[in-house]
Amino acid sequence: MEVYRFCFPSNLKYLDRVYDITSKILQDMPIDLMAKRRILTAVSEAVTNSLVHGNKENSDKTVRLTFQQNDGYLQIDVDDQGKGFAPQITSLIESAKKLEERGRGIPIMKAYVDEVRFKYMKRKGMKVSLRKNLA
Amino acid sequence: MEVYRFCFPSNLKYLDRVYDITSKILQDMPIDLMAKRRILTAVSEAVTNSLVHGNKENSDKTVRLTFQQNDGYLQIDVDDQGKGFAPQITSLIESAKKLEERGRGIPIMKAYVDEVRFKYMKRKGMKVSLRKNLA
Amino acid sequence: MEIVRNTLGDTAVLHLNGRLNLNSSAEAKNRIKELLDKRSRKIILNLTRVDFINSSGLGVLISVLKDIRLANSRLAITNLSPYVHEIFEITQLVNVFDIYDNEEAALDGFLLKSGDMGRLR
Amino acid sequence: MEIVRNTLGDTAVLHLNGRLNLNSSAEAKNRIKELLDKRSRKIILNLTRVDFINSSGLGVLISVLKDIRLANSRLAITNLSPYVHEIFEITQLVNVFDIYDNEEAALDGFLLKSGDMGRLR
Ligand SMILES: Nc1ncnc2c1ncn2[C@@H]1O[C@H](COP(=O)(O)OP(=O)(O)O)[C@@H](O)[C@H]1O
Ligand SMILES: Nc1ncnc2c1ncn2[C@@H]1O[C@H](COP(=O)(O)OP(=O)(O)O)[C@@H](O)[C@H]1O
Repeated sequence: MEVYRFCFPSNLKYLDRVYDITSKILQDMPIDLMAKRRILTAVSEAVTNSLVHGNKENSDKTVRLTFQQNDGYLQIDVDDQGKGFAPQITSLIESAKKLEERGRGIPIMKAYVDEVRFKYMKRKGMKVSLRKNLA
Repeated sequence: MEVYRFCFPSNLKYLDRVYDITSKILQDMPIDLMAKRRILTAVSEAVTNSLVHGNKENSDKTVRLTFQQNDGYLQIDVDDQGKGFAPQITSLIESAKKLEERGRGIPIMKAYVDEVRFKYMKRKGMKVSLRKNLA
Repeated sequence: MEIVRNTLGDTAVLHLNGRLNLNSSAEAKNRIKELLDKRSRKIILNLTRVDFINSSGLGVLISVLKDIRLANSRLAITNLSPYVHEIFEITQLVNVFDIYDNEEAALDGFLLKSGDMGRLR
Repeated sequence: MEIVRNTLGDTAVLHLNGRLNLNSSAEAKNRIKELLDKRSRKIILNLTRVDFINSSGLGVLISVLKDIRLANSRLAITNLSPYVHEIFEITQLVNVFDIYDNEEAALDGFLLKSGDMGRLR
């Protein structure tokens, strides 16, 4: 099994690094280009949330991004050191109608990967897990 | 502090993946291009040894590659699950004279980074640590 | 994110270049608003060189749209790659933005829908 | 690792393309030896498109060199990028291989050092 893990301080500049490295990791996986872009997008949403909402951009706090490729699926975990949260259901139709500038991150994750799970890890922080089935 | 870690099965095909990902990680570091190529080379030597000599290309065994960027230096650890070894001193001059086909990996590591350390981790395997001072 | 401003007749055309994520969004939003002075009544955002956009980038575009609407100006978005188009679809923003294949089609769109047609009545 | 064979007069020229690491080395070694038939007396390996080489790749070149010497043929290596040249220096292999800036210089080198000069004596 392949595992890729990056830990980085909570600074928005890492969004570009995460993008570059995620692209590289996905590069050779048996997934078509469009699916790769969707995964990249879902990862960017989860990492943005961990940096901003979870760790409040406190550069002493770390975000940990882990890719595990198994036979049947790719699992991506994003761990922060924040207080966690209870995800609400938001409607993209409502957000569009109201011209909301925010609130589309989690719905985009859900649209772009096969499974999104949220788990609060006691005394550690939030874990968001994205799972993409492989053909 | 940034930490990047990859774990992968002991198969030579990962040498190319390691190269790609190491390039990406080094990309934005404050190191000139020539130094980046030297680090890439040292990493390839250490990873090759872990795959071949350490884990004997047994794909049930994992090689773990970790990059930690600190203020003063970049540390790269390569961990295998092998029996370890006691490094011998080999002379590149002798190897050249004798047209040896092997035995240049460790000397190249030493030439290309600021510090190379070998440590046997009990019941785990060998850890080779490469350190490159940053300006 | 690099943003270049051109003019097509009386239309301001902004070419966005790069990734529109939360790391670039504040700067992109300021730049776009800066480049759109009061006199821009018709505005095209050409996204042909946007390699990546996520919800943060969509937020920027919505903020810009709201400003443009408040100023009674008009906005068209053009040249969406399939990937960028998909995220507009999934987020239902295809129903919010006027989206065209290219700048020419957007200019036609302005004509067709705008007061310019009114004069013909 | 892609390897293309050309001919320059009576010299076989192999262009190596890609990374020469332990993942490509076995295949590269076989390909090179396959492409060098018995009649190749002068051989140039052009490394201009070798992006990466480490000790495994150097091992391949040494193995090829030994074969060529055993066959009483001659080998020149050309077009080393600064990075590739450095690893030949560090490993002292600049003293083992005949290294030239380009194929032309290698051809001159063959002339200068070989029996072809002998005929002039
Ligand atoms: N890792 C996290 N830690 C804490 N709160 C989070 C986290 N991720 C998301 N949230 C909460 O969920 C809300 C919705 O997230 P999202 O759909 O991504 O939209 P946005 O981030 O634009 O608000 C956020 O506003 C935040 O309150
Ligand atoms: N990770 C490792 N585990 C076990 N033995 C090793 C390891 N790395 C190196 N060695 C030993 O050290 C020797 C010298 O290594 P090196 O200088 O890289 O040359 P080469 O790998 O070409 O033999 C190897 O042949 C091997 O016996």
